[in-house]
Amino acid sequence: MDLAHRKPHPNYLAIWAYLFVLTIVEVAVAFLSHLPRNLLLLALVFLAVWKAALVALYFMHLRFEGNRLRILAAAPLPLAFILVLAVITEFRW
Amino acid sequence: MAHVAVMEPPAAAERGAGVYNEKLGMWIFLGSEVMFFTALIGSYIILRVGAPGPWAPPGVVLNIPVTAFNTFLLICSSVSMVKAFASIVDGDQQKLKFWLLATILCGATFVGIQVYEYAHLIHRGFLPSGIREGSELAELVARGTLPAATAGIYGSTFYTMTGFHGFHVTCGVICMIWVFFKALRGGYSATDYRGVEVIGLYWHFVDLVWIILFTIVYLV
Amino acid sequence: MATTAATFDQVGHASHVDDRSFIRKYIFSTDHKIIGIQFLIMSLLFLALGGALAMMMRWQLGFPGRPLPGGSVLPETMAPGGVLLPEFYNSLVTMHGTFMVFFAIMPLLVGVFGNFLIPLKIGAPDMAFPRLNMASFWVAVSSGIIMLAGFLAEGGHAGAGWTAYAPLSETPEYSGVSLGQQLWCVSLIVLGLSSMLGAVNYIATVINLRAPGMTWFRLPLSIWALFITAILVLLAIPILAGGVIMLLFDQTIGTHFFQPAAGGQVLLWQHLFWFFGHPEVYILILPAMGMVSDIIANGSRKPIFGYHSMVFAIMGIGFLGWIVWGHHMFQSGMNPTLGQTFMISTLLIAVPSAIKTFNWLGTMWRGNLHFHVPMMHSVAFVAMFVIGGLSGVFMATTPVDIYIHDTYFIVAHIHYVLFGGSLFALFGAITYWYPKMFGRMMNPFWGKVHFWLTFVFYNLTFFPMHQLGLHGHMRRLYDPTQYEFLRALQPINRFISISAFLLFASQAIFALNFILSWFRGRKAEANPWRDNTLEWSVPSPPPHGNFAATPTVYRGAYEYSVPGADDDYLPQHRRLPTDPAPAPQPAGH
Amino acid sequence: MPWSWLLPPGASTFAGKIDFLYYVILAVTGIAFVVVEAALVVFLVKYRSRPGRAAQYVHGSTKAEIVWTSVTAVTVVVIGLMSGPVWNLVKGRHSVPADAMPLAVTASQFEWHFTYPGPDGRLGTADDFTLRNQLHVVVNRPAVALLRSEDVIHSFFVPAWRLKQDAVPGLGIRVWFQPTQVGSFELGCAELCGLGHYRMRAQVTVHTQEDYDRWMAEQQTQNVAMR
Ligand code: HEA
Ligand code: HEA
Ligand code: CUA
Ligand SMILES: [Cu+2]
Repeated sequence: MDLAHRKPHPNYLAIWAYLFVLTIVEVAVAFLSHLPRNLLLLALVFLAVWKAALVALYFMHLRFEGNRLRILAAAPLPLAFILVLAVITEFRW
Repeated sequence: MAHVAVMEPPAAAERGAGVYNEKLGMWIFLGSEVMFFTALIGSYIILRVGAPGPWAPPGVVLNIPVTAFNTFLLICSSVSMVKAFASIVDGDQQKLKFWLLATILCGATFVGIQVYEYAHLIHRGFLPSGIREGSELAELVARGTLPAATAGIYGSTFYTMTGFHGFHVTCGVICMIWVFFKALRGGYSATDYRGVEVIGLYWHFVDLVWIILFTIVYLV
Repeated sequence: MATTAATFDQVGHASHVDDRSFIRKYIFSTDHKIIGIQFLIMSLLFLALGGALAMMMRWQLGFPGRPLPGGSVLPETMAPGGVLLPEFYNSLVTMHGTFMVFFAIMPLLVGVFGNFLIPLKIGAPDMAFPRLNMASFWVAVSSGIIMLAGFLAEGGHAGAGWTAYAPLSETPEYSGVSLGQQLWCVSLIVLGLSSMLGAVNYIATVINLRAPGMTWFRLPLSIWALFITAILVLLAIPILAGGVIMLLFDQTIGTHFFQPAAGGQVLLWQHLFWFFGHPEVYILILPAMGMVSDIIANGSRKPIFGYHSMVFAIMGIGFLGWIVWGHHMFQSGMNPTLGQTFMISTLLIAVPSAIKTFNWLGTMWRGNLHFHVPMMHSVAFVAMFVIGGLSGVFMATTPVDIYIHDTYFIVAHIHYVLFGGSLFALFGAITYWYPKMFGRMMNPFWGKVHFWLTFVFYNLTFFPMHQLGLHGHMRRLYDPTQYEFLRALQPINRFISISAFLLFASQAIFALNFILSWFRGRKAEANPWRDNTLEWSVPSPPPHGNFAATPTVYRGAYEYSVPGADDDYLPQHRRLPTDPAPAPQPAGH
Repeated sequence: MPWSWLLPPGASTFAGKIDFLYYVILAVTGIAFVVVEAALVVFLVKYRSRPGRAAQYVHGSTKAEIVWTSVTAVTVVVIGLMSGPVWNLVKGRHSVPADAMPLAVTASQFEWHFTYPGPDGRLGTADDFTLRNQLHVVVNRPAVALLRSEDVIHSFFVPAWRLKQDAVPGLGIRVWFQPTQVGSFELGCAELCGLGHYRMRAQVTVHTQEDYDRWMAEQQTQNVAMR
């Protein structure tokens, strides 16, 4: 974010519309589709992650930040996965 | 005279992640928040996978249309927040105030609707400890629409996760009001918009958590 | 990039005239040095309290059923006629562990030295967020008060061990404790907030406020260790907070997270606790390792051996620490296949630890060893940490752990790493930085007396615990003589208890030395240990704002005995004729 | 004897394996201990500051780093490989012998309840009976216990068998053992379970087969008498 030569702002309203549409798709998939349970789960989680990524990349500007900040932001995620996956093997593996 | 190691030139000050303190601090804090929600959401996933029986189907207890609207509100508040930020980066004080106010209103409405939803759920018999005897939902349990074995942890996880999320939104609204008053006094400018950017990061993070929660708590 | 940072940078000004009132200066101070000293006083008091609780435990273990001398002052609910009750013993164990881990060693390492050393050693005027820093201390104090209040609670204080295994910890019908355990939970949540504030501050400070020329690989190892530790605190503490919140909700608002009858999972608590707990034990050792590295290089008048491998070893321990938590749960009924993977990852931690150990030895090799008091403690740290670390290998091995889990072998391990490791390092570090904190030296003679008495009685106390464990002596046992096979071990227990009393008594020397030196110690010059790092370039104690002008750094922290230099140390900020001129400072500095 | 690094005598089939591993690790860590502490003491004496002494200015040695890193890594990996099979033998979910005598063990504050299969050798039949704080098993015959807890976590610990397993409320955990010595042993609770944790003790009696049959017959007559 150099003050001297500023880039134009991303089109935030477009992102908003995008998120809105994804939410509608999500609710539709959850209640109207007749996907098998596992596929449904996968689809919903995929959509949620997609939305979350949009928020992080555009609203939180991660797309426009340096690599060091991106690493900082992503660092805790592997730990979260390790915890949940390891404990789940107690029940399913 | 001296050894090579001593003669290394002073490396150019490679300080910082290239961001100012407050923003860096907020990102670090968000790392901590990720782990906090990992504890809550992770426990929910674990309890659900290891549950002694089927889970309540979506939509039986929770009101999906109302929460879908709430999700919409929170997404709107994120846009208004980022608009507020864009405005002050361009130095537009008027728009900054407008968008901040819009964000506060969306956020406060979200919390209001959530309180209403809680009251309604409790009235119907859905408690952190499970289903209240003799309530409307207890009949569903008796009829077998609502699995009894998991009703207890359903309530526990639902209220803990959404409750802490709501608490975060509330804190966000309070901080935002503070930022708004500072904006009214012209506290931000195109060269110093730290407060707006930092509260924005927090706000979007809380929105992001809700996006995940909405899917895994209400839709799955 | 740089423009933004410079535009907003407010810190970085040179020190100015100090016109703060007494309260702003010493009570609600935002000066990192004062906050460090406040943490020091608080945590030493908790250390003494934790020690006192241990003495009561040792009395009961050495002389089961006999009235505690002076114990008649305790209320009937704890020790009628001076004889400890079993439920009170459980509270003692729990609170001993809790105080030592959360209120003594962790604040001593992170709160005291994180605060005091980071800005001084990286050449910054203060922390990145001084007011958050102040908040962090006062939040910690409130947490301590809440924890202490538990002793007055009806039903007694928390008594489920410092690990608070559910469902014992959350069911008053099973434990007899309700309010005490709830206060324990609330206190830890509050303390978590304090630690989190501190961690954000330390990380941001190290990233953003390093002086010009202070590149990552010129940082002293203590700063590296504190930095990695802060990351561990940042990411581990919220997991504990989340778990403790669930525990508290189970007790108060009727949730069922850890109650199997209603669909909860008992082992979930253990997973959450240890996912936090294992990084926590590295939080309790890494800063100690870092400071010991600084002191050993200084005492050996030699560059630290293998600086880069030391840094990578710290990172390695920090990372591996996240994937080993299951080694506390081998016998818990956890999936045995998962146990195998946890065994391998746990064993691998021996590798970075070996790197550290051998590099300390390498540093002393062909050195010019000065045995000042901090050096003696640091050498003892190496010697004792190795014992504790090697005993960890027995427990990491799943089949052997079947036998020694939850026995005094574990208790021996705990104390070899935490007392032999962390606390010896802390005795050394306190003595080392005392002049910088208070402007006076601690008395070296009494320091040596304290060291030797502690070293001897410490080993006499804790070494025989290995033997107890190998004979199957369980932990958290109020009265071992209930078991026939343990009755034969009672002489060892008595021996340990007597050594422990002498160990405790020896600490009075340290306490007196600490307090008296504050007023009567020899005045300290700026650099009494002839050290290289930046804190020694300013007066003892440093003024508000630390540095008269932002220092420039020309080299690493360990340039001792450089051939051709006129002294056996070469400070980081000294510019030699061969060093290029400092880069011009950006505007605003 | 109590002061020694030797383990007390073991009395189950896997006690020997566990003890062997323990001695291997004792030897390995013992060597590491001696190497480190001896080097330390030698350095402390040899390189102590004396007039005219100067430290050597070195920053490290890559070769040395490689040596101690790889030696340690190989050692711990070998220890891990040796341990894996033993762990599987004791705790693996599929390693319970098929002919093991079934037992049900229920822990509660602060006692152990052992349910025996009766003469028919099967649990869940009418001739089952339950004893408090007394475990009777047959020497050289595998037995498998289904561990349950009624309230909090307890831990089933028989030092002489080198066996320990938590009993967790909500879980049924199967744990097996095969005693190799007749006699009387102690069983303790190894997990803090409340104010009576220290006295949650049971007596283990290992019989010969004839002895056990006699005992079983006695129990039957007693049980019949009680009914
Ligand atoms: C400062 C704190 C600290 C530190 C640093 C450690 C370090 C280690 N710990 Fe420890 N641990 C605790 C604090 C600590 N621990 C506490 C408090 C508990 C008990 C909690 C409770 O239940 O209350 C515990 C419990 C505990 C257990 C659970 C036991 C049980 O309950 O059954 C295990 C099991 O694997 C374990 C293992 C290890 C290992 C492998 C290391 C390793 O990091 C050690 C590595 C170091 C070395 C190995 C020495 C140096 C290396 C060499 C000299 C090279 C040569 C070595 C070889 C060839 C092997 N620890
Ligand atoms: C850093 C941590 C630490 C320290 C230093 C100690 C120190 C001591 N510990 Fe502790 N201990 C633990 C951490 C620690 N312990 C933990 C985590 C547990 C497990 C708890 C559980 O099972 O839940 C445990 C458990 C434990 C047990 C097992 C109890 C049981 O299972 O039934 C025993 C038994 O002997 C014991 C004894 C001692 C003794 C005799 C000391 C002595 O070394 C004490 C000596 C005294 C001091 C160190 C205080 C000195 C004071 C000062 C120097 C202050 C100076 C003051 C001023 C200047 C104002 N401890
Ligand atoms: Cu049952 Cu301890
Ligand atoms: Cu551990």
